[in-house]
Amino acid sequence: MSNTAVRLAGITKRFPGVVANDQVDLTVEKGSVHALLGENGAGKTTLMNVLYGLLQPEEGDVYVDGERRDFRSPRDAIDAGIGMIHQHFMLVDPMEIWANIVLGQEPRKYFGLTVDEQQAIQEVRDLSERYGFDVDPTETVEDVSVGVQQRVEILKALYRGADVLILDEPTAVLTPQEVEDLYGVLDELTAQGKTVIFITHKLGEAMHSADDITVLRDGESIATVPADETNQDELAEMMVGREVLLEVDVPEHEPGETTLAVDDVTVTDSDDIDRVKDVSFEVRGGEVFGIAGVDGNGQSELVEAITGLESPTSGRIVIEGEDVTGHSRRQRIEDGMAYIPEDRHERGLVMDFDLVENGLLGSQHSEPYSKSGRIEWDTVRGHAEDIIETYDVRPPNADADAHSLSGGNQQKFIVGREFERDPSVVVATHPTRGVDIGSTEFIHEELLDLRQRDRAVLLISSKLDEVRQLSDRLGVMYEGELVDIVDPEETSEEEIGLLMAGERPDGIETVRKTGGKP
Amino acid sequence: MSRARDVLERLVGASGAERAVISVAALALSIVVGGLIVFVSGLGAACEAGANYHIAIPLPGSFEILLFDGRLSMFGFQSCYDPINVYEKLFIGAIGGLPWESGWQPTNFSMEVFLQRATLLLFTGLSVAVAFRAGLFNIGTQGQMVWGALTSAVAVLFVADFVPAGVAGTVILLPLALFAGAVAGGIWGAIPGALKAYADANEVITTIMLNFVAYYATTLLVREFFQDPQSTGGTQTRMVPVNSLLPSIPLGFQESRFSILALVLALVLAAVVYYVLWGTSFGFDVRTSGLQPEAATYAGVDAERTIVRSMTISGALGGIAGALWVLLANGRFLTGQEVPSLGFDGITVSVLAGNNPIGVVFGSVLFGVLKSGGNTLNFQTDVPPELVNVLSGLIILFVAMPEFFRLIGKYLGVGDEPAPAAATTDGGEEDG
Amino acid sequence: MDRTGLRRRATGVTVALLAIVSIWGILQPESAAGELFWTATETGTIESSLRLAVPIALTAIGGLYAEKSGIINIGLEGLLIISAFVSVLVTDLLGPGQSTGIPPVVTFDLGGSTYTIDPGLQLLIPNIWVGLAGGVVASMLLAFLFGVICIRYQADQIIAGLAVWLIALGLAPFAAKVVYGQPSTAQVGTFDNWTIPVLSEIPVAGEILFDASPMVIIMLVSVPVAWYGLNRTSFGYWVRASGENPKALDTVGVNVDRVRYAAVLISGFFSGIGGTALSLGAVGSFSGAGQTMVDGRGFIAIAAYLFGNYNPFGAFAASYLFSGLQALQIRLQGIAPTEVFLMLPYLVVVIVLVLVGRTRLPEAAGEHYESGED
Amino acid sequence: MSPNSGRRRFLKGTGAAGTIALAGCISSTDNDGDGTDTPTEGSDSTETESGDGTETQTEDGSDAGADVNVGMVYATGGLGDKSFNDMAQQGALQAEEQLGISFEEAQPEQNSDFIPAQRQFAESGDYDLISCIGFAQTDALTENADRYSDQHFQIVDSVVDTDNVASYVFKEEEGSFQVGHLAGLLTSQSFEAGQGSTDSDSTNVGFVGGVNAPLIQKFQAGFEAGVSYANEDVDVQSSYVGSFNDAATAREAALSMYDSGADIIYHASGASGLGVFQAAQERGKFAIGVDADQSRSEPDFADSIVASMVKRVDTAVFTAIENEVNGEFNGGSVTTLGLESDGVACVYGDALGDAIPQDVKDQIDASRQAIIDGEITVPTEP
Repeated sequence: MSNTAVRLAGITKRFPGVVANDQVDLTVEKGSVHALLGENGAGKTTLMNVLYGLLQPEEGDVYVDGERRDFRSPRDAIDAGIGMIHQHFMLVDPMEIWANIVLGQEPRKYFGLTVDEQQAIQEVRDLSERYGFDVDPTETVEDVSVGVQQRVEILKALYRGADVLILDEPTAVLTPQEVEDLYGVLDELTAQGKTVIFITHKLGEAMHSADDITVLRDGESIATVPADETNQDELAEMMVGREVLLEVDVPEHEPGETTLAVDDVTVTDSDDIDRVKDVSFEVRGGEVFGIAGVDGNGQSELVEAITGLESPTSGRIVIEGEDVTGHSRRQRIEDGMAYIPEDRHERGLVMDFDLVENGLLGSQHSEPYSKSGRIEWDTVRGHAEDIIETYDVRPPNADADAHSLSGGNQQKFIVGREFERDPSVVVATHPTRGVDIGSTEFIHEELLDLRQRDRAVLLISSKLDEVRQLSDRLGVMYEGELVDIVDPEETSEEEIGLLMAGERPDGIETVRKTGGKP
Repeated sequence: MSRARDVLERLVGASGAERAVISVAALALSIVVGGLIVFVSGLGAACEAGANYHIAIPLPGSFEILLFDGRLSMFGFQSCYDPINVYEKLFIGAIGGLPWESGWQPTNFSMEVFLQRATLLLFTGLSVAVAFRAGLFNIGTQGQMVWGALTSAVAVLFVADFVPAGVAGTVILLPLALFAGAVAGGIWGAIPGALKAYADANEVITTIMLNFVAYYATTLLVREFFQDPQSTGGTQTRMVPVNSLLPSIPLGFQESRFSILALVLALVLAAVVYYVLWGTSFGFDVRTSGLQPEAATYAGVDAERTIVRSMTISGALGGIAGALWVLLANGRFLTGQEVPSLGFDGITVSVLAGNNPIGVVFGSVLFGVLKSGGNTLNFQTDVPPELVNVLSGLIILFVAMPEFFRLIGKYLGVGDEPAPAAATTDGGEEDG
Repeated sequence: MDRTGLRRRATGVTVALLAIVSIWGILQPESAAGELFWTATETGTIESSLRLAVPIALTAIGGLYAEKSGIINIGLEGLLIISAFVSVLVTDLLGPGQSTGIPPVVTFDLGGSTYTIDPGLQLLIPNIWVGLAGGVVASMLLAFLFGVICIRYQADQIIAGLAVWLIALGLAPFAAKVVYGQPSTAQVGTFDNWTIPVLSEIPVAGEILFDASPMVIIMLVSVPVAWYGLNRTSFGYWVRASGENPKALDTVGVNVDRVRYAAVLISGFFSGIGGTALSLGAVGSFSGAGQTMVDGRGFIAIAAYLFGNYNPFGAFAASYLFSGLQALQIRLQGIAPTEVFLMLPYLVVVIVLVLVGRTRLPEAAGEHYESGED
Repeated sequence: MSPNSGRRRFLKGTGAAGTIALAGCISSTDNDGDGTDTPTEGSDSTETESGDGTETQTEDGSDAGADVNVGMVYATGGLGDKSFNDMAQQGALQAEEQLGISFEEAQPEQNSDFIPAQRQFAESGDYDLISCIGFAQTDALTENADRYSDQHFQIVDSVVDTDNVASYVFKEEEGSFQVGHLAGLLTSQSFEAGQGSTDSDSTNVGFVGGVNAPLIQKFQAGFEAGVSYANEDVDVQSSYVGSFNDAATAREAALSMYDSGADIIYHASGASGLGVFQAAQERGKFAIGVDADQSRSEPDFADSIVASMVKRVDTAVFTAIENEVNGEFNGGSVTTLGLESDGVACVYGDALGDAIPQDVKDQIDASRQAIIDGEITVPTEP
C-alpha cells in the first residue's frame, strides 16, 4: 500500500476567460502537513475545491489512497475521507456547536424522526477530547471566538471521518498565539495519522508548519519541495516568478506638525458593547502611524469613527486643529481625509459602475465634478482616465465595469482616486489585502510617497510585517483598547504578537503609554 | 456632446440590450403560454361548436393567403376559444381596430382608454422605478396612489368654492390637485422610507402592509368626513368641479378621459427622472445607494436621507397618478378598494422596463394596450378578460428569470458569455 | 439594545397591553375594556377566532418554512387563491356527497367480454376530502413552479412571488368563468365537525378543541408538528442552515436546492390546506370577484410569521391575535368602525417591524445559492 | 354569447369593420316614445330558469321583440352572486323567452370599467337599450348618457336625470321592513320548520351587512323598524363584514349572533351572505335572503331560508325591455319600485314558507297594506 494520501494528476479547471488550474499535479504524503503556497489568484483554492468535489475539473484525475475518484459533490469527497476547512467558516452562526458539527449526519432516534441531541453532544465532546480541543458543544457558534470556530470546523471534518484535512488560509483571522495553538492542533492531527493540506500565501507559515511545500503560480504548479530544504527567498521567487525584494526601503523623514488627533474616542455598538475604549493618539504630517491587531479588536470601529462612517460615543477627532467629530462622512471628505476601505467590493467600488463613475465616488458633490448639483461627465471621465494612467490601472479602459478588473487593479484605482484628492490625512485599512505582490509594492511606494510629502498616514493592517516595516510608530489594539504604542524598529515581532494577544511582555519600551504624543 | 454619447451608450449598452432582449422574450413567452391557457380552457368551456381557426395572412383588399382554416381538437375535445383571435382582439382592439380600416378614427374610444391607462401607468411605473434604482422595492405605490387620489379630490373640493369658475379656476385647481396628490403620496411613501432608514424595517413588508392601511383608512375618512351627501349608494366623495378636470386635448376625444397634457407631463417627468438619476449628484447618490449602500455611505452619501428622499419622490409620483386618476378617470374619490391596481401594474411595468425611466414609457404603453384590449376581449369574445391579469402575471414572472433566457440563449448558441461569470472567478480567486 | 432584547420588549409590550385590558376588564365589566375582555373570552368568540385563524395560521407556518430555508415567499396569497378554487372545483366535479374509492373498481371491455377487477375492499373517501387533496396539490404545483423559478432560474424572489400572486388572482376567476360562466363556483357543502369522543366532554376546552371543524383540528395539530419538524428533526436543521448559511449545508454534502424545494413545497402544502379551509371549510364555495374571497389573508399570514418570529407557535399566536381582533370586531362594532379593526393587523406588523427591525430575517433569505460558487 | 364566425372575421379584410360587428343583429328604429311613470306590474314571479347563471345564450329570438337588442352591464362582482346581478340576468332571460329579444352581457371587474363597458355597447349602435345594473354605474352613465343622447339607457338602483335614461329605484327599506316584521314575529314564538326552530324565549334577531354604505344602511333601517314594529322587546344585532365577498367572515358574524340567541338573521351582503346561510344551517336556525328568492337560487340552503327580501331587479329590467319593445321607453322618468308595485316584497322560502303560520302571514300582509297606505313610515337611516 502506497504512502500517498492524495494525488492530483493533470488537473485543468477553466472559468470563462480564465484558466484557474492548468495541468496541476500534486502528491501529498500520508501523515504529513503539506503547504500549498501561492499568491492570490494562483489557483490554490480552485485546486482544493476540485479535491473537495465543489468544482469538477475539465481534465485530470483525483486519486485518494491510490484509488481514482470522481467527485461530483462534497458528499463524495467526504465519503472518501476528505474534509475542508474554508477560509470563511462554513458555520451556521445561530446554531449550537454540536448541531453544526453533526449537520447533515445527525444521529437520530425514534425511527429517524428526531435528532438525538444527547448522543450528538456526547459524540462531539468525545471527539473534542480525543484531539485535545477545548470546545463546549452546547455553546452557540456566534458566541465563541474565531479560534474556537476554527476548531469547530476541524471537528466537523473529523466527525465525518476525514483523514485528509484541507485548511484554506487558516491563520488569516488568528492572533499569533492562536496560530501557535493551531500548529499544535496540526501536530496532534498528524500524530494521529491524519493528513493536512494547508493553503497559504505566507512564506513563513509554510516554512514553519509544513513538511512539504508545493508552489502554485498562475494556475500552474511550479515545484514541490521539502520545507527543510528550501528558504524564504527561493520560495518567494517561485511564487512571484522573479526575485522579490521583501524588505521595504523606508527613507528617513522628519515628521512635522500633528495633523490628525484622536482624543479619548469610545465607540459603542448597537448591542451596548464598547468596541473602542478611550483610544487616543496623534498622527503627524510626514508620519506613518500603524495600528496592528488581530481582526475584530476594534480597528474597524475605530476607523469608522475617524472616517465619519460612525459617530463615536465620546471623544474627539481633530484634523489640523479643527474638531471634526460632528462632521458627516461627506464633510470628512471635504476636510481633506482620504480613506482606503478594507473591503473594496463592498465599499471602495461600486462593482456595477464603470471606472468613470467609480472615479466620481466621494466627489459627486464637489467642484469641478459637479456644478450646482449637475454632474460634469466630461470632467469626471478625464479624472478617471488620469487615475488609470497615473496609477497604472489595467486594462486602461475607463468604460470597463469595476468587477471586470483584477483585485490588484481595483485597489490601485481606489488608491489613485483617494490620493488624487490631495488629502492631508490618509486612512488606509488593509490596503494590500488580496492584492498581488506587484500591486502591493506599488501601493507601499505610494503610501511612503505621501509620507515624504508630509501627509499624515494612518495604516491599519493585520499583516504584522507590513505595519512593522512601513510605520514610524505602531499602536497595538486589543479588545478595543490601544494597549501600547511602540517603536516598530525596536520591538520584535514576537513582542508585538504578545501585545496583540493582550499580554504585556516584559522589557518593551513604551513610546507613549497614552496620548501617543511624540 | 459627451453626455449625449453617454446616454446613447447606456441605451444601447450590452446590459441594456440584454435587458431589452429578455423583456421581449419574456413577453413572447407569456403570449405563448397565455395562448396555451386559452386553448386548453377552451377545451373545458361550453359552446355549441369548437372555434373555427382561421389563420391567414391578410392582403390589401379582401384577399388573403389562407394558411389554416378549420377546427382543432385535443383528446377528442374541440376548443371553444381561438388564441389567435383572442390576441387579435386584445392587441388590435386596444386601439379600436386597424388604422387603415374604414371608419377608424385616431380618437376612438379604445384609443382613449389605452392612452389614459398608459399615461397613468407611466407615473406608477416611474414611481416604482425610482425606488428600485435606490435599491428599494416600493410595493406601496398602490397605497401612495390611493392617498394621492383622496387628498387631491378633497383639496379640490375644499378650494373649489373659493376660486373663480371656468378656466381661471382650472389654472388654480389643476396644479393644486396634482400638488396635493404628490404631497400626500410623498408622505405615504416617506413613512416606509423612514422606517427603513431609521428602524431598519424591511420596506417590502411595510409597503404591502401600508397599502392595506391606506385602503381602510381612506374608506373610513370618506365615510366619516367626506361622504357625498347626494349618494344613496356607495361611499364616495362629491364630484370635483368640471373646471378642475384636465382639459380634453386633443379635441377629437369625446370625453375628458384622456388629455395630452397628462401624457406630456408624464413624458416630461420620465425625462426628468432620467436626467436626475444619471445627470445629477443626487441621482448618483441614489444609484450608488441602490447598487451598494455600503459604498454610498463610504462616498459620503447620507444613506438614511437618500432612502427617505427616494421613497418620497417615488410616493409623490404615485400620488400624482392618484390625482390624475381622479381627474381623468373618475371625477371623484370612491373607496380605496375602488382604485384600480395601477400601483401593482406599475411594478410589472418597471420590472419589464429594467427600472429604466425610458423603458417605463414602453412598458406603460404595453400595459395600456392590455387594459384597453382587455375591454375588447370582455366584449367581443367569450374568453374571460381575467386573461389579461394572467398575462401580466406571466410577463412579470418570466422577466424575473433572466437566467432562464440566458440558458436558452446559450442553448441556441446566441449571445455572449454572461458577464457575471467573470466576476465569479475573479472574486473567487482573490480570496484564494 | 440587541435584537433579542427588542423582541422581548415588543412581546412584553403586547403581553402587558393584553394584561392591562384584561385586568381592567375584569375589574370594570361595564367599561369598554370589560366588554372587550368578556367578549374575547367567550367560548363562541374563541371558537370563531380559531376558525378564522385557520387559513392565516396554516399559511404562516408554510411561509415560515420557506423563508427559514432562504426563500421569501410573497406569493402565499396566490397559493391560497388557487387552492381555495381548485378544492371546490374538484369537489364539484366529483359530485356532492358520493365517495371516491381507493383502489377503484376497474372494468375492461375486451372484444365483447367484460372483465371487472374489484378489489373487494375499498377505502371510501368523501369527495370533499378528495377536493382538499386537489386544492393542496394545486397549491403545491404552483409553489413548485415558484421554487423552480427562484431556485433553478435564480429569479428575484420578491418579483417571482408577486407574479405568483398576480397569476393566481387572474387564473382562478378566469377558470371559474370558463367552467361556471361567472367568477364564483357552485355550492358544494362543507366539512362536518369532528367530535372526538371523551375529550369533547371536557368542559369548555373540549367544546372548543375537540368538537370542531376538521380544519381547526388540523391547524391545532399542525402547529406543534411544524415546530417539531423545524426544531427537532434533521430536516429542520437543514432548513435553518439553508437559510442562514447555505454554503455550510452544501459543504457537508446536503443538497441546498433540494432542501429549499422541500421547504417551498411545504409552504404550498400548508397554504393549500389554508385555502381549502377558507372555501370548502367555511362556505363550501369559491368566490373570485375583486380580490377574491382570500382578500389579503396571504399577506396577513406573512405578517403573522414575522410577528411570531418564525416560530410556528408564535405564528399561530399572531394569527390568533389577528383573527381574534376580527372575531371581536364582528361582535363589537359599536366600539370602533369596522375599518379600524380591519387595518389593525397590518398596523401591528409595521409597528413590530419598527421595534424589531429586519435583522431577524434569516441571513441568506432572498439570495439565491449556487453550489460551487466560491 | 358564443363565438361565431361573423365576429371572428372581424378585421380580417373581408369587409367587416368597426369595433363591434354582430351577425344578425340589426339596430331597430329609434323609439323615442315617452314612457309613462307607472311601472308595469312584475308579471309572474315564477322563474323560468333556475338562476344558476351558467347558461349562455345568443339565439336570436323570433317573436315580437326579435329585432330588439339589449346590452346588459352588470355590477362589479359579476354574475353568480345569486342575488343582484343574477336577478338582472333573470329579467333579461325572461324578456328573451317571452318577448324574443336578444341580449349581450358585460361583467366589469372594477368601477373604472363601467364607462368602457357602457360605451362599447353604445358606440356600436346595435343596441336599442343598455341596461346598467347598480348604483356604482351612476357617474359613468351620467357621462355616457350625454354623449350618446340617442341611445336608450336604463339604470337600476340609482337616478340619472337625463331624457334618455329610465331610472329604476327600489324602496329597499320597505321590503326590509316586511322581513323585519316577519323575523320579529317568528322569533317571539316557537316556530319550527325544516331543520330549524326558533325559541320563543329569545328576543333577538340579527342583521349582517356587506359594506357600511348608505344603500346597505337602508336595508338595516327598514329591518330594524320592522322588527320593533312586530315586538318592541326584540333586539337587533347588526354587523358589517367589510366586504361583499367575504363569506368566511360573514359566517362567523352570523354564528356569533346565533350563539348569542338570535333565531333569524337577515343579510344584505351579496356573496358574503352565503356564510350567513351556512351558519344558519349549522346552527339549525333561520336566515332571510336578499335581492332574489334565495331559497330557490341557493337550493342547498332552502331548509334554512325562511324568506327573502326580493328586490325585483328582474322586473325592472324586464319592464324596461318590454317598454322598449312596445316603443314606450320611459326616458327621463324615475320608476320607484316599492311594496305597492311588488318591486320589493317579502317572499316566503320555497321549502319553509308553508310552515309559517297563517296568522303571521296575515300580519305581514296587513303591515304591507299599511305601508302602501302610508300608515307606516319606514325610515331609511338606522
